[in-house]
Amino acid sequence: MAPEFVLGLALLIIGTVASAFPGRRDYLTRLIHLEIPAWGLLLVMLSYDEALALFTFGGVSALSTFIYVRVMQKREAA
Amino acid sequence: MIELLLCAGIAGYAALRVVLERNTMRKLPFLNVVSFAVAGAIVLIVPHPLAVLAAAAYFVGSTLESNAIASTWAGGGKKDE
Amino acid sequence: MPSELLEIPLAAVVCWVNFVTIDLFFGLPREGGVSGATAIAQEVEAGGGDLKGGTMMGNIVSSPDASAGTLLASCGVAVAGVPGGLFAALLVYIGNRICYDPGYAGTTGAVTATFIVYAFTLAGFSATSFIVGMVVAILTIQGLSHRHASRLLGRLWKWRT
Amino acid sequence: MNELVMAVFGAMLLIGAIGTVRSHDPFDKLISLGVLVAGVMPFLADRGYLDVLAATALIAPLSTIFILMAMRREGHGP
Repeated sequence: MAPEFVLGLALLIIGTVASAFPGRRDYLTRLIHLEIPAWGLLLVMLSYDEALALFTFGGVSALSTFIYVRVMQKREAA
Repeated sequence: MIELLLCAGIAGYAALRVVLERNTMRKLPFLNVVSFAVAGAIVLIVPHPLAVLAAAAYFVGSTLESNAIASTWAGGGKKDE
Repeated sequence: MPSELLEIPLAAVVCWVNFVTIDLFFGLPREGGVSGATAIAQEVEAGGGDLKGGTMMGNIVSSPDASAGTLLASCGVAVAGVPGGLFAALLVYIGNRICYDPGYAGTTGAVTATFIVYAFTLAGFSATSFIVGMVVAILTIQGLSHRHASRLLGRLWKWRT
Repeated sequence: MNELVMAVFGAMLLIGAIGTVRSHDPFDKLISLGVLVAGVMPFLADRGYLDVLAATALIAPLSTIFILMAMRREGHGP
């Protein structure tokens, strides 16, 4: 088994548990913890050699962070 | 081979220092050491002209990230006082 | 193997002298370029260091200066000779512009490092040992002890003015 | 890439992930996330995806800056 695959799965599990049960129940903490499984998924995709998937995922993960931040600011203001 | 091993060792040492340091702003120089070591390791792993571009992109991105973190920390501190 | 073990410390010393000289020449310890560099300097001073040396460390952190130029230029020389080094200098200039910096120190450091590393490769050194040498050099400044490194840089700055 | 070198970078990745989960201050979390990103990069270079590496390395600070925008809005001090 490729080391990228094992490390990616480890990151996915750590990040998912951390963003489901954060220390401070705060949307900012959850948002930062959500970055960890994103990188884990990138490593898992890397172990399957999918270049187009890597590109798309890199773009979408930054875009989704931006959308989450905007949505939460709107909800805080309302 | 010894060059790559030395780069990786320095990166691992600096990563440990980043996590163990208590003060937020004094973590950033260690993060800078990490990005130097990783940018060197990228070129040592793949000796290809595109690797220089990739290492420069990684280095500039990491520097921009530390710059943004430090500036926001300084601005946020002033706003609180 | 013994030649490599001798090459890397020598390359580290050459890189250290190159980037510290150029950073001091362009006056990086004088003031923080951005507010983040000033914040790092104040925290280093609070930890028992020197304010001027801390300012230089903060400037190294928050924009690519001569140390980044030396690293990327030696990478370029290792991969593609002198044109690679000059290409790396262009990349450092672009990176400096992204980080709101005039970019004189980084570009000058990259250009001088290109020719220094090229001269050493003519003398039989391998350019990859300069990459590791620069990593070791930045480790001595930023990575071992902030207190002692900032005091050393502050003493060098006082000696220069 | 050598197995020993790969083990060091894998350990660095896990150090970054655990440091992100364990630290309390949001700024400390973002700095540890930088260590995690640094640990991912050599694996991308090892597989030869230099274009993906350059794109990812420029996108990663963007998502950090988006999170910092939310933090500035909330007024998280030191």
